[in-house]
Amino acid sequence: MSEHAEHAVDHTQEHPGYGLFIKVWIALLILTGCLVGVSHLGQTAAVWGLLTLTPLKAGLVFYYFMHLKYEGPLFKIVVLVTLGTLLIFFALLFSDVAFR
Amino acid sequence: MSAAPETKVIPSSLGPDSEGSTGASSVTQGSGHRDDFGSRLGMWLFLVTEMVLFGGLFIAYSYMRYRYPAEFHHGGGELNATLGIINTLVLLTSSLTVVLAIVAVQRAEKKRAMAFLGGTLVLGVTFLVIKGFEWAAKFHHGLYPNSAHLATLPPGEQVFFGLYFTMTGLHGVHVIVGLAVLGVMLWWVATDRIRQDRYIHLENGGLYWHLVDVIWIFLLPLFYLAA
Amino acid sequence: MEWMNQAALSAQKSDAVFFYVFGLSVVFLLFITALMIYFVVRYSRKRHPVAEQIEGHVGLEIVWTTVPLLLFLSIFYYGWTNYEYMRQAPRDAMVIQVTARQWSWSFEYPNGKKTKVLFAPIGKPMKVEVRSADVVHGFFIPSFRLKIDAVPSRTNTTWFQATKLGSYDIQCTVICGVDHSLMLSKVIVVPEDEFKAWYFGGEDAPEPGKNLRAAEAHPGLKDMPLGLAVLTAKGCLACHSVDGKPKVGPTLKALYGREQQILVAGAYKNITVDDAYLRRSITNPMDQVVRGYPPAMPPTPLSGQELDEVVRYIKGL
Amino acid sequence: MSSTHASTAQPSYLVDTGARQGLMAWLTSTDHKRVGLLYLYSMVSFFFVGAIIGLVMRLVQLTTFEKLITAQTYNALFTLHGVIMIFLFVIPGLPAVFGNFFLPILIGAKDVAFPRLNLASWYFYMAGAILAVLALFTGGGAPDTGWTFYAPFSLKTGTNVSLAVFAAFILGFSSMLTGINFITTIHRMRAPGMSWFRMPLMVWAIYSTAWIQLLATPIVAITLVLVILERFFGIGIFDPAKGGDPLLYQHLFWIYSHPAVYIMILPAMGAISEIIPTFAKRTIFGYKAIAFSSMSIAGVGSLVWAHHMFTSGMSNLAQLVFSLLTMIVAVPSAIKVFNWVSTLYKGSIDFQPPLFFALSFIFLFCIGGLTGVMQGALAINVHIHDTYFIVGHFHYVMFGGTGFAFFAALLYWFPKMFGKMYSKKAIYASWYPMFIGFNMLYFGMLILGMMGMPRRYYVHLPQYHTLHVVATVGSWLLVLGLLMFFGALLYAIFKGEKAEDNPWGGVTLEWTIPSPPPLENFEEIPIVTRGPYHFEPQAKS
Ligand code: HEA
Ligand code: HEA
Ligand code: HEC
Ligand code: CUA
Ligand SMILES: [Cu+2]
Repeated sequence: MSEHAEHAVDHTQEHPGYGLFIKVWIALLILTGCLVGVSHLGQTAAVWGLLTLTPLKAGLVFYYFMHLKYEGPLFKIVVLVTLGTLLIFFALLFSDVAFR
Repeated sequence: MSAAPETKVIPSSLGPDSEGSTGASSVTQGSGHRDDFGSRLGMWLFLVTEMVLFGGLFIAYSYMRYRYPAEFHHGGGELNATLGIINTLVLLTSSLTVVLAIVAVQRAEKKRAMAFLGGTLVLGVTFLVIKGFEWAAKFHHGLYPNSAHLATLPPGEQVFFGLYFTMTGLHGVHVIVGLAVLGVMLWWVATDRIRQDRYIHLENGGLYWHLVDVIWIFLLPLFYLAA
Repeated sequence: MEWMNQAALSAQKSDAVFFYVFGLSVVFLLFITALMIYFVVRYSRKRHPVAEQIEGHVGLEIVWTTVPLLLFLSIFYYGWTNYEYMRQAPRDAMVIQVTARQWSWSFEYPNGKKTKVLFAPIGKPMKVEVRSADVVHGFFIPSFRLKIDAVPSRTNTTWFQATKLGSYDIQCTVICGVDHSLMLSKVIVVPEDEFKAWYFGGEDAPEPGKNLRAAEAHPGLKDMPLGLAVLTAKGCLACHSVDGKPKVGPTLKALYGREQQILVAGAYKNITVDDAYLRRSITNPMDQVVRGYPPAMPPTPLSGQELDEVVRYIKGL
Repeated sequence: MSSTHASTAQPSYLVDTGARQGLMAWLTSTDHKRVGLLYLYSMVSFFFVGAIIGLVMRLVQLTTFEKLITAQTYNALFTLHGVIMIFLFVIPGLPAVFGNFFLPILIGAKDVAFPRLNLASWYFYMAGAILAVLALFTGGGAPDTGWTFYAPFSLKTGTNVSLAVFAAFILGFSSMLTGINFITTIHRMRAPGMSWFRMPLMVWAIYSTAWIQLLATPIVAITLVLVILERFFGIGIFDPAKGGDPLLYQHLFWIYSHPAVYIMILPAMGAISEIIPTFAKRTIFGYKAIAFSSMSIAGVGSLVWAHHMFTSGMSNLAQLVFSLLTMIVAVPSAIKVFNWVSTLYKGSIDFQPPLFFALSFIFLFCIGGLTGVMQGALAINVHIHDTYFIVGHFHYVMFGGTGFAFFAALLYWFPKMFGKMYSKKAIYASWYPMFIGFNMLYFGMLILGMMGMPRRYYVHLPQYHTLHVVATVGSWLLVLGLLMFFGALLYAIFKGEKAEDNPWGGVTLEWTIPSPPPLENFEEIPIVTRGPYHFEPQAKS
């Protein structure tokens, strides 16, 4: 019956203001800068940068810009299930590619 | 003998409700209220399909990259990283303006909301223009699928450029769709179809635009930086 | 029955698993069906007017989750162990290169001998390396219970050890175009000495399994006109008919003297088929492609004498 | 009987009430029941087209049509047969018809969450269908690759693969939109008191199906887009000549197309879970087990795709992993079968046509499932892969499974949908030829496959001929049965007796409203206070 909690969540209550989003935007720009910087350090660094900073950036966009922070658990689960599925597809595919 | 589940009767104020345009009569049962949550849920589920759509391409990318690391490295070197980075900034900023437009609508600041949305449109078009120049340069150098020049490159590099054009191209298509959607939103804000107490469409349009942004966040390192 | 013919080790391994699963399946199917029928009869409305409301039973749920699970895992395990060895050929196996193309098979032995049917000595491990020259094909020997796809740009390997003399079908199992179902060949299992005699013999050592093949692979090869025998042996008939039927390539019937358009260096040209044209078509098929046909004919090396025979035969059709 | 609605004021949904009349009223209606019927009519029509092609293929195997149907035509026929049956019949299948019609009613709602999107999905479906048919006559002619469109053959063939693939893309779109709609509906529109574990099992089945549609369909969409790009622009991702990999195509294709088989079967299982309690007059055995098994089929079913590629030259590890996972996905199906059978135990069984077909479903699905398990065992798969054994397997699960469940569901809900009752005698009579013919046809194929008869063969070697004849004769019996079946239903639509509101004594919500239902389904939104299959203990016999 968690659904009725969903009904109750009133989305229009506390709205974050301009400032927060601008801060997030600045963080995104900085992270982009880091990513570019790291990619000059060589191939391995670039790949590590890709693997860590990019999801972080995407996470920020999801969490703040896409308001995931302010949604109930359902949407978070939806996103996690999707990413999890993709991750499993990826892993299983590599059980072939990487071991041929 | 067969008994129906015990049903009590509650008065229902529901009629077919043509409010809103994504959901039509999507109404939370018994509340008589339009169901913004439901609309957002629908949108998020749609975004799921978009994520998986691009996810498929990312999987293809990693598969091929695993097979051809050197060729991908070399192919990446041919791309113009500066343009890629500029485009990232452009798109990030456009994402910001969308979300600010929502804040503005929530505060009933119509003019500002329109300005932010207009800014997004401009930035989106800028992105496309830069992308256009980038592609044009590639074509100019004979780097396009099936080109004679490409055929002389090692197989892995042909795949790299195949993926590059497919993924940035498909992303570009999404940018164009997103611009169209946000254009409509701008129109609706102007005509007060989107206003302080009803902005679910703007939110959904924004969600779409952010997702397009997120995809680009991944494309940048995959093609321009870490390849 | 012919099809239960286990002509290789792999067949025994595969069938063992099959009978295991088959047995289980029959038991479960009969059990479930019998139970359904029994319940329907026993608890029919007439015999059992008042239903009992049973919500479930945790113990039973656990039983019928774990028992099938364990059985399925045993099937997996048996299937895996009996399969795994098929991928690892023994070291001393002879390696045969199999090339699939639309729509024929060719086999090449370590010493360079090439054949259109696969000769295999009995009791010896043979490793097959399967490649494709165009699209995906499937290399399938039912009597060996053996199958491996021929994928362009890849080399897939498997191996077999034949246990019975005889000649067995090779079929293509992946849809590869119009003549997918004609992409057939044979594997001919012969005694080892017979195989060796052919293998170590020179250019013109007689192919092994002669008596088998005359009967099975190409009935009456000996009685054919020489030209036709060459066409048969070289696999031309996979694409060309001698009776006017359209196949992948143009029919050879009434070909000589026919007027037709050919594509030479990108332009169409009208020609009349004559001796010289025939010879060029056969030796360098890509130089001139008949209008309306794909440029699909592989160049096949024919000795001078063979070529003469073929051309003479075609003229007479 | 609780037919409290005799004096309902609302007209049935079959009556045109709006400004538009006749056909236009149907083509523009966003009412979920009408959309469901639009799907029903279009799907059954495509089923017939596909089925007739199947029949022709059987005749080809008798070598009667050698002159008329060339090898090229035959290749086009099975491709078309596969595409029609898969994308136009079993994938939209039960959700599009019965899901649309009954999902809102089962959860006590007046419509789906996005009614216009729902109608739009049907238009996407029809657009895809029309494109698929156009692909036959335009470009280089009908595609000849099989419904799997394996690269690089699909890239090289001169036939009109591009359009056919595009059609499949559009159909995928339709399927995704339906999925979005259903998930939102189930989350948001349940009647008060209808908690998750009070939902009928059909709803659970549709819910899990919808998740597969969302998470798997986009993969095939992008794969098909890549095929089109490959054909037009030569991007080279699947083309070995350019460094691409045909196996990548196969992976991407099956990442979707294996889960798709569960898109086909899950709603069918849902319908069976509705039918059996109604006729056993007792609550379902193991409600939660069945609900969870639906979800776990959806979950694990997404992880087994490469069992279609055991002979393709994958890594050893992948073969091991996928064979193992394939075995695990069979477990929830087994759970369902055992729970269904147990639901009959100590029931008070009212033997009626829907139950008859439901039990036939269980039998045929078990054969299909058990042959599936055989294919999942590696040592067996290397023999039977791409033979008629596979063809037998999937006809058992898709036709014997989904098809028979579709028939059972149609029989079950027909009186509700049309307000008419069919002749039960005629339906019983049609069962015999259908069932016998079915098994001759497809069991014959299983044996053929064990003998080594490869699929997609225009001509076969002589040793396979006898069984091909048996199968073909079986197909005639099957046709006879199907004609009788649909004949009886068609007759009932026009001339049938009026049906009661609750002819079977069912207890889910659809049986509390009139037959056919009024436009708004419920006069008042019901409040649900108990589980879905609550039968009062019966007072007298
Ligand atoms: C409705 C569609 C549907 C369904 C439900 C299934 C269900 C299953 N399928 Fe099937 N399958 C197809 C449609 C379907 N399949 C299609 C269309 C193809 C071919 C595609 C093509 O190439 O064109 C195919 C091909 C296919 C292959 C590939 C064959 C090959 O090409 O080599 C495999 C291999 O593992 C497989 C396995 C399975 C398994 C294990 C199940 C399981 O889910 C079955 C589970 C059910 C049961 C097991 C029965 C009930 C259980 C019991 C009674 C318990 C007791 C039993 C024991 C303890 C043994 N299927
Ligand atoms: C749900 C899916 C489904 C269904 C129901 C069927 C039904 C049938 N299929 Fe199926 N088939 C597939 C899905 C399906 N098929 C798929 C996916 C493939 C793989 C394609 C590929 O390889 O790419 C395949 C392949 C396939 C092959 C293998 C081809 C080959 O590999 O060479 C064959 C061979 O005989 C065949 C035959 C049949 C037959 C005889 C029927 C019969 O059951 C049909 C009998 C029914 C009728 C004939 C209907 C009767 C009604 C009428 C005649 C109209 C009357 C009208 C009114 C009363 C209004 N099919
Ligand atoms: C893979 C199929 C294939 C095989 C095997 C094959 N051919 Fe062909 N052949 C073709 C095709 C396709 C054409 C038409 C296109 C062309 O001319 O290249 C053709 C054309 C010809 C022609 C010219 C016919 C005309 O109408 O002008 C001759 C002669 C010929 N082949 C002889 C042979 C002989 C002899 C062999 C065996 C040594 C052989 N072919 C093997 C496919 C094949
Ligand atoms: Cu080669 Cu089929
Ligand atoms: Cu599968």
